[in-house]
Amino acid sequence: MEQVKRVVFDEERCKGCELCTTVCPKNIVKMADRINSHGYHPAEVAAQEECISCGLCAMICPDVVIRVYRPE
Amino acid sequence: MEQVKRVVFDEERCKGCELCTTVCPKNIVKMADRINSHGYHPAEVAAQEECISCGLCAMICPDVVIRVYRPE
Amino acid sequence: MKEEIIMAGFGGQGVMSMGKLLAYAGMKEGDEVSWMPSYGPEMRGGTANCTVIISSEKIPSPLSSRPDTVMVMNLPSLEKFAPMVKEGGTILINSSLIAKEVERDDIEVIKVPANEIANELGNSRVANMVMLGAYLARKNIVKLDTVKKSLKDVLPERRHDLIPINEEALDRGAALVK
Amino acid sequence: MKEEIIMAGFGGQGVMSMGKLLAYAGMKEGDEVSWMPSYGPEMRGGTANCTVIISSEKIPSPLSSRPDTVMVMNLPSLEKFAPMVKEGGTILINSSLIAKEVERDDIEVIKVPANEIANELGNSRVANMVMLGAYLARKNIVKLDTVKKSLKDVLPERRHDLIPINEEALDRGAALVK
Amino acid sequence: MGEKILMKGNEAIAEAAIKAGCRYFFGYPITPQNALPEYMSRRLPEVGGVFLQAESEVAASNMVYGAAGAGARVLTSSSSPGISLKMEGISYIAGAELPAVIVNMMRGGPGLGGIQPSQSDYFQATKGGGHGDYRLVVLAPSSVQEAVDLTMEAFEIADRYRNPVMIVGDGIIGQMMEPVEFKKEIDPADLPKKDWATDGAKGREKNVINSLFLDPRELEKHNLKLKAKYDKMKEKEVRYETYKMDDAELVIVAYGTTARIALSAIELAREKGIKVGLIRPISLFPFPEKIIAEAAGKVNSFLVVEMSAGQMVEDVRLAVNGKKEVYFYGRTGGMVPSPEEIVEEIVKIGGAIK
Amino acid sequence: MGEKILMKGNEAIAEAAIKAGCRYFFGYPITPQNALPEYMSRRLPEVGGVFLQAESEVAASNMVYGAAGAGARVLTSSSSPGISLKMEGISYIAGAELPAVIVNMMRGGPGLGGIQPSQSDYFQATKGGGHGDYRLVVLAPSSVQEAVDLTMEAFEIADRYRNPVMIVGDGIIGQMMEPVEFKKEIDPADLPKKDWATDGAKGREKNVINSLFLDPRELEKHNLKLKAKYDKMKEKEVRYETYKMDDAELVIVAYGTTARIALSAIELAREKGIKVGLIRPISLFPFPEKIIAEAAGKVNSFLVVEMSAGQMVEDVRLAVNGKKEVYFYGRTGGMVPSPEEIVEEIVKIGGAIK
Amino acid sequence: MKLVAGYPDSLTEKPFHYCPGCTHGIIHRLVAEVIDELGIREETIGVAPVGCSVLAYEYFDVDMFEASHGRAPAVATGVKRVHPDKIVFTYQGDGDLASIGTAEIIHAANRGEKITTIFVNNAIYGMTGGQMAPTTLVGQKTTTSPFGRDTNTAGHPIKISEMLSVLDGSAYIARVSVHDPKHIRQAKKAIKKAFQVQIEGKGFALVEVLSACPTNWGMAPVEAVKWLADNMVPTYPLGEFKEVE
Amino acid sequence: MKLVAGYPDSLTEKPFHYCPGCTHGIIHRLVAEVIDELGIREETIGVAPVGCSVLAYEYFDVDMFEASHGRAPAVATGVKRVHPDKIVFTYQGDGDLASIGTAEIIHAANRGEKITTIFVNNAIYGMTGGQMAPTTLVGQKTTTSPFGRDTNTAGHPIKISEMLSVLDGSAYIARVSVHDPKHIRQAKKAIKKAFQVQIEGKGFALVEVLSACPTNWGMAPVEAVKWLADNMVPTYPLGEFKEVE
Ligand SMILES: Cc1ncc(C[n+]2csc(CCOP(=O)(O)OP(=O)(O)O)c2C)c(N)n1
Ligand SMILES: Cc1ncc(C[n+]2csc(CCOP(=O)(O)OP(=O)(O)O)c2C)c(N)n1
Ligand code: SF4
Ligand code: SF4
Ligand code: SF4
Ligand code: SF4
Repeated sequence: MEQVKRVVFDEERCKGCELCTTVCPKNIVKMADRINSHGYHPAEVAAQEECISCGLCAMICPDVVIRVYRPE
Repeated sequence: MEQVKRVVFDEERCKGCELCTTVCPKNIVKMADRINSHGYHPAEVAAQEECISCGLCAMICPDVVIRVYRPE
Repeated sequence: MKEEIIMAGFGGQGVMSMGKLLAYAGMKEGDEVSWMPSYGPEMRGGTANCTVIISSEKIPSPLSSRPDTVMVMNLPSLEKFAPMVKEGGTILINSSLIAKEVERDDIEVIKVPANEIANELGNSRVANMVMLGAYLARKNIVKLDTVKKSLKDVLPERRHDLIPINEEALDRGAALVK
Repeated sequence: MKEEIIMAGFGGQGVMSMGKLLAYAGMKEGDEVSWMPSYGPEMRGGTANCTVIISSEKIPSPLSSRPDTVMVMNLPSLEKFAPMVKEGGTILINSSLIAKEVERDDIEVIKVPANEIANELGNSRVANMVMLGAYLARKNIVKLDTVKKSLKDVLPERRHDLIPINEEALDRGAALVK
Repeated sequence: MGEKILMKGNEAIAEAAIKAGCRYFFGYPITPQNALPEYMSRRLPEVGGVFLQAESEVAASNMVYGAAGAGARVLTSSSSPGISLKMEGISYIAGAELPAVIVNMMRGGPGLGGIQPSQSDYFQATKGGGHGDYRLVVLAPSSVQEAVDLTMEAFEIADRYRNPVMIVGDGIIGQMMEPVEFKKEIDPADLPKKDWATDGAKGREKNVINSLFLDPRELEKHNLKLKAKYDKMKEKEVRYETYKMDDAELVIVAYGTTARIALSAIELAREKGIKVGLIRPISLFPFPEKIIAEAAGKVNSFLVVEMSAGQMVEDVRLAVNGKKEVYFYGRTGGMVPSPEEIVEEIVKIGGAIK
Repeated sequence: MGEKILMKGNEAIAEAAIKAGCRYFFGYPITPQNALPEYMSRRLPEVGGVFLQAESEVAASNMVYGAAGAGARVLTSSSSPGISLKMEGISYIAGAELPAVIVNMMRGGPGLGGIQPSQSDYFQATKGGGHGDYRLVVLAPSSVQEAVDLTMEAFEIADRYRNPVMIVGDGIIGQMMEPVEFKKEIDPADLPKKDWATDGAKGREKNVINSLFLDPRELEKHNLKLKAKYDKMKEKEVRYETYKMDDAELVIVAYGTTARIALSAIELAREKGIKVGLIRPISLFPFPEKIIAEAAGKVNSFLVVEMSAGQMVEDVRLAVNGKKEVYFYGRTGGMVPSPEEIVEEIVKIGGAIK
Repeated sequence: MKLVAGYPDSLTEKPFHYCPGCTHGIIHRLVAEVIDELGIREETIGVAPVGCSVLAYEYFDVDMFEASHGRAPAVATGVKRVHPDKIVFTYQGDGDLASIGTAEIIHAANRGEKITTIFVNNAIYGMTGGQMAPTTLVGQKTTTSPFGRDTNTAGHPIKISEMLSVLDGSAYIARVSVHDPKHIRQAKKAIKKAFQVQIEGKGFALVEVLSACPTNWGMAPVEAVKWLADNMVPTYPLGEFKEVE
Repeated sequence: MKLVAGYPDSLTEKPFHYCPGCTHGIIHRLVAEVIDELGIREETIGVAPVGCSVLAYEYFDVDMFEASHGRAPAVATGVKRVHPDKIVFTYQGDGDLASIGTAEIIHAANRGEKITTIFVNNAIYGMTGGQMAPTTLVGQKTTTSPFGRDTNTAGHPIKISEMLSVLDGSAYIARVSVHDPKHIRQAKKAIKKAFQVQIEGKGFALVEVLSACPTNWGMAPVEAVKWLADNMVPTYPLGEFKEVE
């Protein structure tokens, strides 16, 4: 099931720095309203279908939160 | 009396390194046979009259042995 | 008189300045005071706490292993410090953020909805002052008035516009326990 | 048996190697030996000396404040070390360079025209061996023969051509006091 | 002046230095003393002084050597690993007989260790962590006010003896706030001129700042001169405080932060009916051996409490010289002993005394 | 092997290190130990080892940290000011529990001082000149042969305890020649593999060399582990030699060069009919306190002789613990006490005894 | 689905302790990815500095050292001389490398020590709370330059890459930045080269990575990377300064 | 008669302890002459290093410091900050400045510390008996490079002047030699400039003086200056590397 997602966030690692949101060419990386156990609003991609698997969000994420997949 | 000399050696300071002998354009700086109290053969200029007061020997002397005068 | 207080919370909840303000006011009233911060590792994040001691005599240890009073602004602090409160002592709890009950019956528990009140006042950052107000009303260690008067000395000049809201927060906190 | 010897002279007169050779020969004969150089300031020039001790027992201090024998190759060394010689001890003097007399009558004075003999042999640098030869002949601490045999171990390979002249110097020195 | 201000130990020491006429600070950041240089970086320019963050502790100690030799009152501060790096420099400063004040806010060691309070650099401070027979005057405040007073005194002592003075504290002394009062303020212009200092040999023989003596006889003479100075310090500069020694049967010896905690422990112990007193060395060198030796004639036993594996305890044992038992209780690595733990120790010893 | 060779102390130590399987040397020139690195620079390449002249003593001590952590037997050497610069590094090596051997050929201090023999770094070596509660095993040879034997043992001790070992000598030990014999030779390939060392985490969990423990409870635990190690050393690694103690009324305590001179003094004193013995600490840490304490029950008094203003004397007094008088005779700055001076001291004390 | 961006093998699972938006994290990941790609995880020995990245030894899943402040190049030298066939790298901040550790980095470079250095230049002392570094920009306020760095008393930002390039022993010297994906990609390339240069035994290699310290710069992370691009990059020109064939 | 070459006022009468033919003596004299000519003897404070010139404090007739090995620039910084109106110079050897003191010289230069450094590069450690220096030439035999300096393990001769020229704080950097009268004259000019730059408050100034160590090179003095000209000068190009207007 997970694997249908192109962008997977390891939410507990996220520190809510928002860097990923600034680099997405599709502008689909957003900060969630919820809070993780460290008190940070994690980033998320709701519109998975819009993701083009460019990997830029993962590239800039300082906390290795994001895995990006491309359909084969 | 001293002052008639153009090149004056403070013989006790001389360490006999011979550097002064290599730079004299008139080739008149020579090592003496005698030994100073530190056991070195001091340099000397016997042919004072040939000295042109160029100061090169003093320039290269590492031990500030040599004073050079020029007639006024 | 000697009162040992520990204040604890997340970094950013203002426990350090709440402690400084209290210590400063104590000094102003002529008491001996000490303020001792926890100082974290050379690293980021986590919780912060400080110990304030106010006494009519010279203060021996500036640390406290059995505080008379503890004020906790968040849950981890409750868990860490509630067990330390002296028998018969007092714990003030920021009930806005802490749902958990204190499992001791030998100490007095005062619940202060600090964040709620602060939010009502329009600035969540004065939750610490609500807490302090409640404390001051409960324990007669330092006068509320002295604390108010100390604000201008303790706050940096550029924050002096916040004095009225801080005073209000202190009052609201005090009103809770009066 | 225990013999303490100090050898002294200008840097370059070979007092260090003379001492090493003696110590080495002593070791070869199965004695306890020590060789201790003076080590100058981190600076140039001046005089050098070393202390050699040869003993049938373990050597306590490798330094000597009352040497049995002193060998001096130059005047400053005479002045420094002559007063130290043990009563009844021996001083060997390089009479080629030292005109001054020893002002003690409680020690034996042996004059060795070391440089003259060395020059006769055609190499002024073996003056030290002349001195050592004289010493060996006078005191029966180490055999002349052992010293000769030690030359090849102590001299670096590239100096082995000098062994014959060194041996000759030792003999000439020995002949002086025999 | 005269007014009480609430100040952190680190900042109070910095301000005290300025009040003592110190206008030069050279240092390198390290926890837990950063508030000190940071304060200096704001304040010194205001009073026409110089704050310089050196490239390293090694450089800082040599800048201090330069500034002190140039005749100035000068301060440097650091914490354990940084102080280790200053050892060669400190030996030079002591060797060249230069006045300077060095602060060590000790943290847990060895190596990188941690940043929590510790007293495990006692040996390094008092016996000479650097090479050679030199001594620092070592002062150990146990309150912020005392930190202020001792800092001001440190500059006087340093100048009086031409010797470096070290102030030792820890993260507690450095970071805690207490009310302080600055009792005086010295204008550097009013300080007596140091005629041995280097400021250009105008109309006088040149001055040389140096610790090299190639002739061992000269170097021994120099060492004897130093020793005479240290002996004089032992005579004149011993500082300590005692508490409830009149009826004490057991005496705690502790300094700095630990002494504060010991006071709490004494309260608790006396509540239990155990008569405990305190000797608090304020000067760690010169060590208050006389008062301890005297106490050895009266009390039953000694308990040395340190935040170390046992360092000052040696000096206490040397002073007691076998007359009484000397016990030790230590915490290390940044752990701070609690009054309760100390009382437990006292009770244990009480058992041993009987 | 087995054959006697006449060698300088400095070179003999170097060769002994090689015979002990040491193939790495990092150091920086300084008198009076230069013959040691110079020897290494010739010899190590012959045996496939590495000689590296570091840019400074600070760097050298950290190269040692790296090489030791990488699993190698490694040597560094210096003299007093250089050792001071190594203090931080040594504290790290001890803190990270790395085996390494450090030579200090002590010279007169403080500061630049001089280059003649001295023993004034005793405190620095034995009490920790660096920060934190760490200890080095400190070995003090008094002959070239012993320098060889102790150097070889030093590597064993270092590996056994994962702890740095310091060999202290002076210009006399370093520059004098005596006959030596190398009793064994270890091929580094035969040494047991260090499973904690870093050599690439091939097929195993990664290894980390570290002295940082941010949690004070962890750091205290680490310190307690270190302390247990030091206590074990005190039990197992005490080394000393006694001489004519059977009938001694006065005992000289001296180490290294000074002990050799003391032997001469004892000869002289006994010629005068004064019964003098010697206790020679070979390990300065752990200090041979038991034998001294035992002696305190028998002899009349102690005379500590050092080339310092009085450092080891404190350890002797701690061991004697007030039971007998402990006298001190010291020369400093590169001056070497003569046997005659020592005898004079003995005679003086003799007067005091009566 | 194919993994386009994953979690490198050469990182342990441990979450970084760095502040939100601290680009130390990016640089860690790049180094780990390079180690993965070169297949040298089991051959590599890393040396952590004292600085915010002091705990790097917990993050890289390779044999690690924690060095004393500034001395990582000396530690790495000791390691490399014992294991000349292993890959040794140091990871150092600007206080660590450009201030207290100046002598060590210069001499490692000058000796041509075959090690790789990742030099994280964030123009400030992070770990100790924001003091001035030798790399602090002119006018930049820090806790020890409260009025802004004054060139008259504190000099100019030090140019480490330029300086090391002068030395004969350096084989590869580059300066990169991590303020956006494009630059991150370039940074990774440089880091990879710096390891390859070591593998090929060419000499000393260093990559200076311009990095953000939002906490001590007093900025939000997004603002911080912008400040990095706008202020640090102009002061510290990017590029490969030296590459020995 | 007019004195053409005399004994500088800024030297004490004490004969140098240097070896016969050691060019430290020439450099001392040049510095003293410059101080005389600038009339700053009573304004000058010098810092001697540890090295053969350790006793420089006995020779210069100005206020002097004996610094610890390599740290003269830090000592000079301390002095200059206390007496910004005085002239402060350091005199340092290549072991002192280019090895153990690397960090101190680089940061003094980078800060633009207003001091003058006379850097005597004789490619060897003189005082301690001829060990390799970082400036030792490739292949040169010393007591710690008995088989000649091997670039593979010990790197190349370090280029201090070139490196310092990169830094913004350096105002004047020159390399000169003293192997013959012509070069001695140039050396003096450079030394004079280096003091003038300080007097004018322009920043850090350094003159690297190539110098002979006949003793540890194992040569007669005449041979040594020739070796200097033939071997050191080609390795260390002479010239003014930097001069800020
Ligand atoms: C010898 C020593 N001096 C100082 C320190 C304190 N200290 C820890 S980290 C640090 C500087 C950190 O700055 P940087 O290297 O730039 O790394 P960053 O934290 O910015 O990543 C300092 C000075 C120390 N631990 N040891
Ligand atoms: C901390 C320290 N390390 C080492 C030494 C030993 N030492 C004295 S002078 C010197 C080097 C001298 O060489 P250089 O600086 O080139 O000057 P030179 O003697 O050639 O003029 C060294 C290593 C010392 N005194 N102090
Ligand atoms: S970049 Fe990473 S840490 Fe930052 S918000 Fe995005 S996922 Fe979270
Ligand atoms: S140059 Fe000077 S020291 Fe050398 S021989 Fe001539 S006069 Fe003598
Ligand atoms: S302080 Fe700065 S460098 Fe350190 S973790 Fe935080 S953002 Fe990163
Ligand atoms: S050793 Fe060399 S540098 Fe030193 S004085 Fe002699 S010739 Fe000059």
